[in-house]
Amino acid sequence: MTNPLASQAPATGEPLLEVDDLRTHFDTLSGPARSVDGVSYTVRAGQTLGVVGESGCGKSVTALSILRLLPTPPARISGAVRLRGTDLLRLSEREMRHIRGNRISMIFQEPMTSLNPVLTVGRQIAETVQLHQKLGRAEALQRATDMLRVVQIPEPERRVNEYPHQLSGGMRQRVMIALALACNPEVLIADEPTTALDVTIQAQILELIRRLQKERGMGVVMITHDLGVVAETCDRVVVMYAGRKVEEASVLDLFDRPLHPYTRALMASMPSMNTRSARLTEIPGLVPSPQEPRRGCAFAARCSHAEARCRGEVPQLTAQGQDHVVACFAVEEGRIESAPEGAAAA
Amino acid sequence: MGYVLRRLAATLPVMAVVAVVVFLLIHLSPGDPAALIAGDLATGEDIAKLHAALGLDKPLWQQFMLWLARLASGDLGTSIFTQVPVSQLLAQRLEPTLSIAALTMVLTMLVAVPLGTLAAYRAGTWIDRLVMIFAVLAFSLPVFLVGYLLVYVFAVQLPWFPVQGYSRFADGAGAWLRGLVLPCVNLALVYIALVTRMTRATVLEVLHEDYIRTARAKGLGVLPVLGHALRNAAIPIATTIGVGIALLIGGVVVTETVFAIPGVGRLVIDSVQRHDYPVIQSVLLISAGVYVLINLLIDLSYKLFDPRIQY
Amino acid sequence: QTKTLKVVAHADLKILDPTFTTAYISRNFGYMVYDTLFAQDANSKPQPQMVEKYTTSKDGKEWSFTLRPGLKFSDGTPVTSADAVASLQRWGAKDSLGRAMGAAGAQWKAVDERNFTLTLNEPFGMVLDALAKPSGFPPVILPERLAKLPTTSPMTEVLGSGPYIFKRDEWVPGNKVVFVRNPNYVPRSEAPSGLSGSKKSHVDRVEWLYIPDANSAVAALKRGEVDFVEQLPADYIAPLRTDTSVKIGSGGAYQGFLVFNHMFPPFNNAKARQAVAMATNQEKFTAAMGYPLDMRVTYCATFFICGGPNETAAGAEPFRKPDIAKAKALLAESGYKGEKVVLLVPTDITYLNAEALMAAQTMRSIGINVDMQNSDWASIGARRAKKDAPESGGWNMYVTVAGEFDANSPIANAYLGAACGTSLPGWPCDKPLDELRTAWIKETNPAKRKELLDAFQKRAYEAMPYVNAGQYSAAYAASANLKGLDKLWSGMPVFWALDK
Amino acid sequence: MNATDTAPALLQVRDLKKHYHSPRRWLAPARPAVQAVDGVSFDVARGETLSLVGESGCGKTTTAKSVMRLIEPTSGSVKLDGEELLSLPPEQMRLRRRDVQIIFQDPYASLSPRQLAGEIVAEPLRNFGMNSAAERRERVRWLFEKVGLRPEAVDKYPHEFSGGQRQRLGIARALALNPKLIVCDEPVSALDVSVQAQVVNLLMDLQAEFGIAYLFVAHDLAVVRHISHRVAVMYLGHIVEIADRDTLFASPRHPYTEILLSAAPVPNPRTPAKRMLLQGDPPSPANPPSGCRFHTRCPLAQDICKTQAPALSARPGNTAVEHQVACHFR
Amino acid sequence: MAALPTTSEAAPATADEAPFVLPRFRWARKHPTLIIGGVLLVAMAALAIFAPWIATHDPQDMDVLSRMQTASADHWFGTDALGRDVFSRAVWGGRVSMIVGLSVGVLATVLGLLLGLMAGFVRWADSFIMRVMDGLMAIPGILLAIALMAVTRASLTTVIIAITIPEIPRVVRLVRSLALTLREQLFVEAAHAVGTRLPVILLRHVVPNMIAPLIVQATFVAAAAVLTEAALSFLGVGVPPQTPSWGNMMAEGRNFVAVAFHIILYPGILLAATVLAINMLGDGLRDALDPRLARQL
Ligand SMILES: Nc1ncnc2c1ncn2[C@@H]1O[C@H](COP(=O)(O)OP(=O)(O)OP(=O)(O)O)[C@@H](O)[C@H]1O
Ligand SMILES: Nc1ncnc2c1ncn2[C@@H]1O[C@H](COP(=O)(O)OP(=O)(O)OP(=O)(O)O)[C@@H](O)[C@H]1O
Ligand SMILES: [Mg+2]
Ligand SMILES: [Mg+2]
Repeated sequence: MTNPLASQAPATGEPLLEVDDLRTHFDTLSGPARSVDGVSYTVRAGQTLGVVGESGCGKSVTALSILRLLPTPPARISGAVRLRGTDLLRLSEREMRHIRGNRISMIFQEPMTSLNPVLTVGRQIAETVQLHQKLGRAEALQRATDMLRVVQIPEPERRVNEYPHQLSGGMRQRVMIALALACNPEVLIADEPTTALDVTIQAQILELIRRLQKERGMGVVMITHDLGVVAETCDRVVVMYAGRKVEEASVLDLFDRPLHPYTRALMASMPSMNTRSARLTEIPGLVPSPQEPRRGCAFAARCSHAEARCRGEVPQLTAQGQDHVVACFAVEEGRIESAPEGAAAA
Repeated sequence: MGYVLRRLAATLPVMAVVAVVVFLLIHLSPGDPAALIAGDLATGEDIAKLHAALGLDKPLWQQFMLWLARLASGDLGTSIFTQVPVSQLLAQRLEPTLSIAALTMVLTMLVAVPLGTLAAYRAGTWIDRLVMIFAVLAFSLPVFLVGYLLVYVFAVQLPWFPVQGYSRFADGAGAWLRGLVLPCVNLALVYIALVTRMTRATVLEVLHEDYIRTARAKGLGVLPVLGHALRNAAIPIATTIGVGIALLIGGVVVTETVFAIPGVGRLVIDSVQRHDYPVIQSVLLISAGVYVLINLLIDLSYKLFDPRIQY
Repeated sequence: QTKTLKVVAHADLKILDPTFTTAYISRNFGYMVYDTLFAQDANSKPQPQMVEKYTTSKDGKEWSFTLRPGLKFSDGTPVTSADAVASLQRWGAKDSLGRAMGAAGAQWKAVDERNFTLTLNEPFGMVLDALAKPSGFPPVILPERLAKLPTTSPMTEVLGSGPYIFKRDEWVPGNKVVFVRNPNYVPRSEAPSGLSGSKKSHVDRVEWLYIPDANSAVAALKRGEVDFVEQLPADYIAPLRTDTSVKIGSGGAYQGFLVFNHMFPPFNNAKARQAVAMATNQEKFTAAMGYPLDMRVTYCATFFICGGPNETAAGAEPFRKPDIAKAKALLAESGYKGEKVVLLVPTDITYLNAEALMAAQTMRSIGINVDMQNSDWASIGARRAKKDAPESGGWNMYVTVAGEFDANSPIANAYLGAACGTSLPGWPCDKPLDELRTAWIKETNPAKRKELLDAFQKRAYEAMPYVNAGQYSAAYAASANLKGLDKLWSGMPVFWALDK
Repeated sequence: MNATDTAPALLQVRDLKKHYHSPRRWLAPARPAVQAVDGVSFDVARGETLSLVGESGCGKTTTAKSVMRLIEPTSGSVKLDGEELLSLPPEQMRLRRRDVQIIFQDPYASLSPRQLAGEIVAEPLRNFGMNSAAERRERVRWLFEKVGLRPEAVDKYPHEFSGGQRQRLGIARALALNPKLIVCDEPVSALDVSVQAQVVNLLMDLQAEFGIAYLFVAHDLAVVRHISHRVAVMYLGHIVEIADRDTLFASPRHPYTEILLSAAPVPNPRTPAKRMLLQGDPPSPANPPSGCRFHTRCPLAQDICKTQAPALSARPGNTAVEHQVACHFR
Repeated sequence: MAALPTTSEAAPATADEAPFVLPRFRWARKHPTLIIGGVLLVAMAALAIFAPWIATHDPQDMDVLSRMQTASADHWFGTDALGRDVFSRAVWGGRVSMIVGLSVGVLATVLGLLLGLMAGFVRWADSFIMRVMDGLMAIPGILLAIALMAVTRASLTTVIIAITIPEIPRVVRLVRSLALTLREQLFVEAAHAVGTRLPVILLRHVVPNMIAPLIVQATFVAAAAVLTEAALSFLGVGVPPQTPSWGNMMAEGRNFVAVAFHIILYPGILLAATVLAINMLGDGLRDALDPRLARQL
């Protein structure tokens, strides 16, 4: 199969999901953890938005905050999450339940543990359908079988009555997808759906998601730390660092013209982007913990372009060219030009 | 089916160990078992005779085999003190003990599982704290103190329940039940504490599992989500209930003393004071057997809860 | 509607044979299911019971008795003189009075179905008293078959001609003994009085419950779950007196006994025994047992029950005031050198436990090295019969209490029987004491008897077979609506006289 | 740094097998053994990096640990410097451990949580007779420096380190005894990209400095491509292809290798991946397919594949290193 | 997407900038049960240790003429049925409980550790030890203790042994399961890989990682032991009845519940407080040392 060249898909769909200055802080015994600290993005129908960043930068917390799946307390969520204009953060828990699994669905990273081990996969899918579409038990089970067929599980009639442990990892992830899509959601959030899988299986799953999105016109949020996955599946990319969005652009633009020093470093540190057998580009230092008190740009400590200003002031997102925003003083001040050192060789 | 047989066979070594322990208890204890069994009144001659009659001159293992053989034929021996076959003594005492145990069990499950689940669901809130305080208190209060407090309040001050004794089921279910309320509540407290704590811990742990997040992401409400959680927590909870049987049987001894209930527990205490070893041995054996059997049943029931269990 | 009398018994019934043990619970059991030839009435006068009529020769050596017609055991077989003779022979071998009669050459003989005779070699002043003996080993009439069984172990079968039948199938040792009215019982026509007269039961069923927990027993009584508490624990007497739903009455006089083992040092020496007596403060003993002031005798200077027919203060004077210094001196004289003294401590009967602990404190106060060995009362009952050395399973002292019938005369008071080895546990051995008693039994002149009695007690205080630890009155408690309580007599279980 | 033809390889693995037998339970029917590794052979030359790649569960870890006898292999031969390891008695084997060391995938689980960093690194020294504390301290300091940790860090507990630092600790420990070979079981896959780069660089620097050979287990093809001299591809307990790195990535021969390489996402939105999708899931190693183990999923499969297992054999190549493939057709 | 206003620099992290909370106190605030339990236990232990100085009377002295008195200036907790001072007896009685709790806790843990390690690391010993432990587990602990007391003479030592034996299997099971997990841990494998010998591995890597759960388990064993001792005494098969122990006091007092509840009440409260203290300490330790233990213990 060929790459559908996602970047060519027009980003003209109506805004489905708007995350607006989302902040999720956790009250912990060692002080508040600012896991997500002001993140905004928009997902449009038929569009895939990639969210990349290193472990712990707040990708999952953002996603869970959208669906309000975090326990409050300890989490405190502020900002707005609008689904076709309705602010989800203001809905009652009851109304929210009607959204989850119905209008917004989510696929989790660990297909091994995200399915209830003591229920048949059929029941787990049927349960959603029964709940949201008010179908009877038998019809719901029928729907479950159909969904398994949609996600290309062989012998769906048999598999529908099997328990998760009887399925391989790849099949379980397909079941998760079937579960997520059973009610035809408008938005699908995929939180690292393939990191736990082998490359060959990962390729199958990504292909599947891509196809289903095309067919159903969903908006997809693809959370990943793998720039390769982003390059292959996404239309737009949000780069997160330490709970904040540091850069957002269309996928082509980002790979052609990464602006934020962090984005550049990330790309440069990937082995395959380097010249073979040469030393990899390292990013010195560590990702700051969300509990650490912050002043200025979170990346400043690891950034070769950092100056005094970076350590004292938080850079705001500014537009750099069409549809490309970045939060960096160095970029603002023109200290970084648009052709980075280690950009992908086209 | 093969599995059931296999599991049944696996209880044999356990029961064998129990038998050895029970056997050695008397044969390795300081002093001559014959003298112990003959009692204080016996003369040297009596003891010598008994020595031969009991086969105590034979090697230990032969004695053990003989004893096992008699056990296998259902002969539990004769009570030294009352000269009544032990099986008959036990039969007389079984009803009250079984009634207490069964009712306590039912009470425990009815109270502890919902309570523990509630505490887990509301972890960190005052409900949770209250439940946990109750659990640790119930764990720390001596059964007999609670027993007397219950009697004092609910039988002496408020004449709601009989103070003591046991009314047979055959003499009316109402009186039977009324008489069992206080002993069962008394006995159940510890057990409830145990199961509540375990339920809370397990459910809490399960609630952090990814599949619970999945269930919530599907839009399920509180009760269905807790249902998902409970099904997964069922095995540890069932295990605790099974292990708790030991606590229950031990507690029965105390409770029966407090409430003057003529059950097996009282029989043991009386027998200990009279050095009536055949009775003690039999009760130990039987309670171990009950423990093993119930735990076997619980083990077998795991498959109902968890399809991953392979037989 | 069956009428059931529910009684909280004072102890758990373990031995179903009143001819085997002097345990009161077995004695009471005996009165429920067996009958006697004679019985004491409320004035302690022997009255014929199973006997219809009897005659005695001038010299008192020939007696003949006729059984009432129609007497039957509960299985319907008739009671014959053969049964009576066999029972009396069994009794004569065991009971102190019986043995005294035996010493006087008593010979029992059946004449026909209903008639039997007694011949004696010498006159015996207490034949009727013996046959009406209310306690210790009462001479109950068993079927010949049972009476012929060896006396070394208790009978397990129960078959009597008394007012009740023992329901073995409902017996729960440690909890409940059930009796039902004996349809084959043939009552006398006289009204019940003491243990005599009609014993026809007013209720269909009598249940003895064993509730060792006093609170439970009392609460059960208050709540009407039981009708009668045979021995009200002392500490509940005062609180219950204010309760109108409950009646409290005297359950007979009791004395505490500190029983010595005369076979082993130090108590094989009279001086050591006297030392303990000298240190004994009766008031503390009765107080420790918990009896209220009005139910205990501050100091009782007799072995024969203060207020009883044989009360006398002879020989008691030196022991009236506890004197530790004197007691220590006596102990030293006895040659005591600090050996261990094994005291059997009952743990299950509160008042006996208190008595034992008091005994321990008393002995320690004069420097005796007390080794308390705890067990339940039943085991002590067994252990006290052992003649082994204290360090190998025997004992030096145990404590008990005796009701008035088992203390009120030189013959009833078995612990004063100093017959050397054949008497009750303790096996006191004092020839003069034994001779004085025999003389007293035979003597018929009241004045001489009194003299002999005084001499006997004087000797007893010298030999000190046991120590009188004080006298108190036990109490029963009954629900106020129980009828016939006035018929209760000196702690005897005349349940047939009670009605609901 | 290619292995020369004349010198004997540092590590020679021949026909290594490891079958896991599930413990037989009383009265229970026997279950088939898991043929985790079923006859693999390869060499590692001095100073060389040989990578083992393959899907999850194909037996990479089992192979790696068997080489060190952390797992007792079922059969086969492992020679280090010409000496057979598998038949060594335990104490002899213990002594040989100074020559082969291991770095684990999980930097969190492989360090004892209750030992100080310094103690962890000093432990192998203590085991091999470096009894003087001062000497050890000196050596530990030197090792810390080598792996880029601050010397003060000796007094910290593992949980006080970040993942990358912990992995450095693990490397320092492995390095302590001057081993000739270090087995690396996915040493970077638990790390973030930025940290991964640090560790990969460190490993390569150490190799350059001390001439250590690596048996490098990984599933990230980009890293493998970066670090290896030669690459062995495993499928279901078998090695299906070994070649030098460039050959393998440029012209894979085995269909599985080909698919595997094509499946990796390329971080370049402008190069459309020529994706070959592998259908189905790997079969269970407890019940492997007959013949060629890949035949159930192979696009080229013919009848012969079902019955005959192709041997791993050399193919003519353009490099000095042999290119071995186990396929009937390629 | 326009730049978004951000306020993060305007909201300094207050908790982080107040570093003057001593870590110790923060730890205490985090584990209140641990602190309450510990303090309570120390208080009870002090009472027992200093009994000779704290007790106002000789605990054995019977002043029968002033029996069953309620609390007064002379008798703080009143007197019992034999006129003994309840306060003094209660204070002395704490010793028995403390000794039993401590001895059983230590004995059962040490024996259980040895057996458990053997089961976990010595292949042939495993099934033998575990079958024996299963057998012991099958007999309800208190019954086994009662039976053991039946064949021996009552003394503090026999009570300790009788309570220890049924507790051992629980510890063995825990240790074995920990051993089996630890055996598979990478750091143990790593130690093996760097040539560490097995005994050294056990000592340096395995046992230290068992300490936390073992201590927690030991506290629970100790709490159970204190309760069991009291129950045995209460049933009349514990330490000799004359020994002032809480169980004995309650056994003696049970006959007077309705007329003199104080005899049973004070020792009952002290007993409950002690067990509560140990349990809270155990819970607190568990949460502080390793919250994941909650399931296992
Ligand atoms: N319940 C919580 N309490 C406190 N901190 C939390 C909680 N959940 C998450 N965090 C913290 O929030 C930060 C962001 O976590 P998040 O899971 O969103 O990271 P991520 O970007 O998804 O990383 P990964 O790639 O590892 O999944 C982390 O530092 C994490 O420790
Ligand atoms: N102790 C064991 N007992 C039984 N089977 C095992 C054991 N260890 C591994 N296996 C099985 O052996 C096969 C190979 O496992 P191994 O760990 O070597 O795979 P791997 O290639 O390292 O996989 P991964 O990439 O997931 O680490 C797997 O199927 C695994 O399930
Ligand atoms: Mg995440
Ligand atoms: Mg692996």
